[in-house]
Amino acid sequence: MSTSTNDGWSPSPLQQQRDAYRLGRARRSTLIAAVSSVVVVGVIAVLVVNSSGWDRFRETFFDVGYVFERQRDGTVIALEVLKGLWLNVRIAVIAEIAILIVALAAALARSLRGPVWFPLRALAIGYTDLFRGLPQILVLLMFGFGMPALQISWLPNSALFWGAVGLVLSYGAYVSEVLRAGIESIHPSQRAASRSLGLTHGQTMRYVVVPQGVRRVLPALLNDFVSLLKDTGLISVLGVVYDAVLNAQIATSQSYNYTPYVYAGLLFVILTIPLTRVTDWIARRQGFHGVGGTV
Amino acid sequence: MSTSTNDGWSPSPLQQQRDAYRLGRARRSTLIAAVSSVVVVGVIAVLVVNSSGWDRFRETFFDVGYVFERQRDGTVIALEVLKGLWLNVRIAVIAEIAILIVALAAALARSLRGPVWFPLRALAIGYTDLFRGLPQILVLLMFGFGMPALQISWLPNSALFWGAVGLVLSYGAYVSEVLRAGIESIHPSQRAASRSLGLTHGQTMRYVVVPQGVRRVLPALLNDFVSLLKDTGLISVLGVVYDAVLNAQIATSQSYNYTPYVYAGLLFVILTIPLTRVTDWIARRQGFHGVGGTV
Amino acid sequence: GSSDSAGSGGGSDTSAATGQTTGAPAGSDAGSSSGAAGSGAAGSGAAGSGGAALGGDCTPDKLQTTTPGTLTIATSEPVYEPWMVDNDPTNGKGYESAVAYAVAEQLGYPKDKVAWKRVGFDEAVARQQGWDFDINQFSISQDRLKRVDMSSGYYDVTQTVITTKGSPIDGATSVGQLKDAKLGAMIGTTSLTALNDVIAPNSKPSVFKDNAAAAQALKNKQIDGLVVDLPTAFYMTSAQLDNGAIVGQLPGTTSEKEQFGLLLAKNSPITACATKAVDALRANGSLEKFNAEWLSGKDTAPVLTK
Amino acid sequence: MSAAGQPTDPTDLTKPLAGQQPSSSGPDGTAGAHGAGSDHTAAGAHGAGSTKGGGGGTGPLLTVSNLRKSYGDHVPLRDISLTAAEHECIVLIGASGSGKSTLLRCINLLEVVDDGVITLDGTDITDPRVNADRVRSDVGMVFQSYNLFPHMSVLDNIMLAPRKVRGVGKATARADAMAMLERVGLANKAKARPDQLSGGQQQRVAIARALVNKPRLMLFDEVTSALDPELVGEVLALLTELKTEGMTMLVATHEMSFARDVADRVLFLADGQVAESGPPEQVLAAPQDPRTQRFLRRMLG
Amino acid sequence: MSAAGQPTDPTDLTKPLAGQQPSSSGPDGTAGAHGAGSDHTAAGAHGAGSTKGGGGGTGPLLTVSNLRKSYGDHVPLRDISLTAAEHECIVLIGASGSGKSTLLRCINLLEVVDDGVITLDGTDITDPRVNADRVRSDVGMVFQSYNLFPHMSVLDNIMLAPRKVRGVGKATARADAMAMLERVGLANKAKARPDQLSGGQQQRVAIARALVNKPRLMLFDEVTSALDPELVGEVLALLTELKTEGMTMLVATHEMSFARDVADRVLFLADGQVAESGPPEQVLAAPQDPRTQRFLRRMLG
Ligand SMILES: Nc1ncnc2c1ncn2[C@@H]1O[C@H](COP(=O)(O)OP(=O)(O)OP(=O)(O)O)[C@@H](O)[C@H]1O
Ligand SMILES: Nc1ncnc2c1ncn2[C@@H]1O[C@H](COP(=O)(O)OP(=O)(O)OP(=O)(O)O)[C@@H](O)[C@H]1O
Ligand SMILES: [Mg+2]
Ligand SMILES: [Mg+2]
Repeated sequence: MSTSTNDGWSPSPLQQQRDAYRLGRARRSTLIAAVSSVVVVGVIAVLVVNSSGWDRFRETFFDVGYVFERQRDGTVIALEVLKGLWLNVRIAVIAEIAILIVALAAALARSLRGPVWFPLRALAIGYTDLFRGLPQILVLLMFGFGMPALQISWLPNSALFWGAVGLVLSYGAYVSEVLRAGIESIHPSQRAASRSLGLTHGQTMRYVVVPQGVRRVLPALLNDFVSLLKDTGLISVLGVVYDAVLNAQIATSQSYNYTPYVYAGLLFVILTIPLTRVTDWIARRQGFHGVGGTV
Repeated sequence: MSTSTNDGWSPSPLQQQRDAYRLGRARRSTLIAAVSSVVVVGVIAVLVVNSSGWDRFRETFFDVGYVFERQRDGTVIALEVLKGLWLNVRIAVIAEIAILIVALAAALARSLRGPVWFPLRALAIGYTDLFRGLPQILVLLMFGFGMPALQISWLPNSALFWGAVGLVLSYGAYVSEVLRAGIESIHPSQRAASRSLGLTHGQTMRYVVVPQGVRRVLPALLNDFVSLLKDTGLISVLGVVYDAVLNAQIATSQSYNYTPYVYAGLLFVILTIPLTRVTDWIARRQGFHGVGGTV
Repeated sequence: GSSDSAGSGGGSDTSAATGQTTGAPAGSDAGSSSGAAGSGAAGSGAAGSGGAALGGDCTPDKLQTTTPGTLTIATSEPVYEPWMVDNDPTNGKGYESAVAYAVAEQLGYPKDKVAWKRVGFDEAVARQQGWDFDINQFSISQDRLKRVDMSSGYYDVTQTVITTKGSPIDGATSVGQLKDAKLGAMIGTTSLTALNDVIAPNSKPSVFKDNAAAAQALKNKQIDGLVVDLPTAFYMTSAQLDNGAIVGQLPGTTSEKEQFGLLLAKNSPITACATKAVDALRANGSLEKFNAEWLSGKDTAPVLTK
Repeated sequence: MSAAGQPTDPTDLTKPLAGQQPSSSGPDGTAGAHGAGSDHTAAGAHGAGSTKGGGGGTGPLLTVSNLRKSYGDHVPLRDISLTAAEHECIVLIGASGSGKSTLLRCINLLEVVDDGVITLDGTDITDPRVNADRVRSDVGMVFQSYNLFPHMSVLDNIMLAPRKVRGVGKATARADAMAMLERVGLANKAKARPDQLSGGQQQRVAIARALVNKPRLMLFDEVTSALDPELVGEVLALLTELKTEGMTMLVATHEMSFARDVADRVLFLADGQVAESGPPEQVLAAPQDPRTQRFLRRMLG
Repeated sequence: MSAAGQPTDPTDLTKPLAGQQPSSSGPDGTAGAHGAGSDHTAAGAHGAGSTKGGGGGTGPLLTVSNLRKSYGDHVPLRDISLTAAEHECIVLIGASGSGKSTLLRCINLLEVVDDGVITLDGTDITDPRVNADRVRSDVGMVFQSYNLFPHMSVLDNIMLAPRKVRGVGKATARADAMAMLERVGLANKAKARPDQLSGGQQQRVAIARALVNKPRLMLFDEVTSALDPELVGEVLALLTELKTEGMTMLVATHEMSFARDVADRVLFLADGQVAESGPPEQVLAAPQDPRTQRFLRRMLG
């Protein structure tokens, strides 16, 4: 297509006419689509900007100066929120590692077959059902305040620690279901092939099934990581985590100005868009190339 | 297996010996698994119950009487939380309908191929990227406070409405990605078959691709619905929506007793477990039956 | 954490602005000092709240309330003792409930013309619609006055450190002894600002979203102390913590006098009348009476030395 | 018959098929300019048609002239020309990757061609102004992998196109579909889901689904390749029957015995061109082209 | 030779194979009690073996006695008995669903049998005390769908079992694997991913992967069914070569020409039993059982 050189072909006049016709049509369609998109977006924008509340709205939500000015206490909100985001990222990365371990264990336990493994399976099922069903915030409260309340001396007392445990257990339940889906999507014939080579059940899982299963659900895992990143801020209900959203909230509570929230949102989007792009790219590389083709 | 009747076969003595041997081994393994599970759970329980804080912990988190007693204002916390849950359910159901519509539109737009559709596709991509990347709470704040702040006269003003819109747009972005995955997982040959029968692109989507795609991602859609159900409580940042979690919080605020939260969590779990069971059942019916087999 | 140094300058700004915007600098300042000083005279029964309507422009037929003829008062959900009792603003119990009804009376609204509306904190400050004023321990500050209106102060806030008996800071007498403690405060309150400005602790304070969570953290010994306003300090240490203890009041920075005011929508037509009403209540001793009745009048915790 | 194309008298069996020039081959008539392959287009068609009792049309129902189709740098169809007279059964053979499927997909407008002209009944269907959906409903296609719609019953699979494309009423569509199922011997499976059928049964349903549209032309793409060896027979028998009833067919297959027994003409595709074409007895038994010889040696060997 | 089993002198070609009684058929010796199928177990093996230059072992390397395997109510294997002498190539034929795959899976211990005894080299491998993983590493199996591990390179596919099961060092494993790839003519594809290979190449890699374990016995389950017709040849050629080199093989296939040319013995499975067995010239050309006759008629068409 790109070249007409390789085999010396060049379009016949008829084909050139067709190509020209198609190009014209395509241009017209694109133009219509573009114009209508622009019109829709434009109408919304005009409506918003000309609304009677626009000025106050802008001051409340888009007061750029406020976010970048040095505050009376010497801080700059933009910087504080950015620092908070860095904390979100660190918590998310550390939690993700623990999540993957917990989730893999639960997924493998649930994938065991046969009555022998009933107790283990039951444990894993109970765990995933419970933690998928509980609102995240309740899990955080239960762990963040409940475990320290027991005052078991050798257990840590830190709300951050227990908040992270709560997140790990919540997400672990979700991610274990994702991993299980991945593991179970690997055709049994792969297992048969591995076992027939003499690999044990464990080796088969380790070298054949899990690597393929994980690969297959990588997009879902990445999506969950994005969610986790956004949810790390929830730990702040326990009082300790100066994440991006809390820093924005503190700034807002000083001034009743919501721009710090908008700014925090922007930072999150900037951070997550590349992640979702990677996710999409992986998903595309694995699956069909869309419903595509030329029809 | 079950019967030895159908074809008159009964196990040979050798086989009976083997079966007995296997049964013995299986029993032993099950026993080991059961005992070790019980031991682990038991040790944790003993540790917790004998901890110095156990009594206070129990009073704070498992004060059953408090939840079921009639309070001074004549209400019963258990009932209030239950009523709140019913609100969560209603919001979730209504929002889910809107979510599916928004998500399907975005998914179909993103599934369009060819440069002609670039503007539409760009709109859909922009929408999903933005709303997947933003923390839910920020979306709610922006819509719940931002839109009414504009004071556009013909737009509704209610926090519940805008909160629902925020949820719908957030979840719509996620669900559109799920639907897109479903749609794109349908093998292009299905599309070719439909087009070769003379169905238009739209008809092919409507009758062939979307129904199959939705079916394929039904478990994921149900999972997202469970999340939505749990997240409907977030709307109360916008205005007072007496959902299960807020009602629990109100009760806790009077007594600093966390049992209402635990109770609310329990209700959520009771509600979501059947949903996750249905999800699993659908997933199992569609996919392989696990990595199963006898090896 | 790096935010402590510029604190004192900020403090003076705040109080100056408060005076200007309420339009009653003298009354406000005088009121607050008299309120603090005259606590011993609480309950002298100077006014009662009854009957003393402001009149003038501040009557139900002149006031442009959200629902004509009715005064719609907002507060959050849930509300905490001792500011309101049983999470029920309509029962007139608790300091803020009493103040709200007294203000309504000053404006000419009898009890049955007062409607309550429960709104969240964010909802109140971001939407500013659907009610006439919001009473929910909003501290007056210059920054906030850019976005909202506030009446003059109806309560003079003293930030107080509480703890549990036997904690490292139990019995501390100076601010310096608190520097190494793990402290907490509620978000959205000026307690957090005061904590950072006055104590400037070595570890960043914990920030809680509601009283119950803060109390729980204190009980769990996850924090050593909590900075709250004085009435809350009394309520928590007496009613909610098994062995709570008040450490002491934070010393104010020079002219910094923090007050709670009624929150009104920016440019609300009612702001001036609300301020007049609050000032009248202060003048006629009602605020003191309420203080004595609902806050025990005991704003007498020891002041920590600097 | 040369400038045929418009529907002409179907009883006219006398006109020779060779040397066609598609009437609507394009505004400037240049479609035939890249003639490398055009010598294959109709060789032997007439004779084969009469001996096998099929192909007695008036002019070519289908003409393909100098067709080119590439995917990026890869050009599976370089210069393909062929004609199919009405009632003719043409079998396409060729190595894997030689472009048989691509050719059938082009004829069914499932691919946009790079160059060349395809006419159906005299109409240039490669013209971008043509309503491709209409053309496709006149051409039936059956795929190697059946491609039944798994979420519909067998009956609904067959009724879908009549109902949605041709707007037939529900009762009529159902009656037509049942008649067609009867025809392929599966009336008792009307309510079944595709995955409850054997491969052979599924393929017969797929054929019924295509036939119910009353297509002018049927395209079969290795319809037996995915079947268990024992089930191949039932599907080939159905194809043979269709041929006997006069359906115009293009069949890509690896079943040499089918080609030998049923084809009017066999076309061997290689290097993006029709490398050899003629009646089966000639192409299969006495191939001229060395590529055909090599291919047949491998297949029959 | 009857009670053979222990590795005995491989040069001893004289002993007849008939009438074996597996030495370790079970503690109580009842394994042979359900004798319906036992008359097929070794018929004609010796003769075939000697004419084709293979199967001259000392005793049966593999015996299957009265094997039963059911799935719920469905009993694909009712009562199967057979033996394979060393170097023998046995071809399993039978309709789809007759249990060929199930039988091979049972022999490879991928299924737990319901009853009956399988011995390998005299050891009862159906004994639950046997280490199934060890047995499997002595028996190579190749599947219709190749089942290469798609996330590993060709070389890693082949090296996996030697490294992890037999604990061979990396360098040795690599050398062995390369030698084996050389052997199947794919040394230049060592670094490729399976999906970059043609079906025939993938299947040759799968065979190499099984062979690198130096199995005593190879099981082939329709290894050419998924291949394009042109690629079938290269895989069958490899099988033929293996046979020539003396590998003991059980081959389930629909390729009658392979059965005819290479098998020492052909077993026809029907109704869960070995319905007919003997040298190919007998079973394929002059079948006795009406079921075999019907099957062959359908297959050879
Ligand atoms: N959508 C596509 N994109 C890129 N290349 C394609 C596409 N479809 C087919 N091809 C390539 O075009 C060539 C011809 O493929 P085609 O399927 O037409 O061959 P075929 O003769 O039908 O082969 P087979 O006998 O295996 O079905 C092949 O090399 C194939 O890889
Ligand atoms: N895991 C299983 N569960 C239930 N039934 C099974 C299972 N595996 C095989 N079967 C059934 O057992 C029967 C024998 O299957 P098997 O695959 O052994 O036949 P086959 O001779 O290999 O057929 P083919 O030629 O199609 O490969 C079939 O009816 C099949 O449906
Ligand atoms: Mg093809
Ligand atoms: Mg099989």
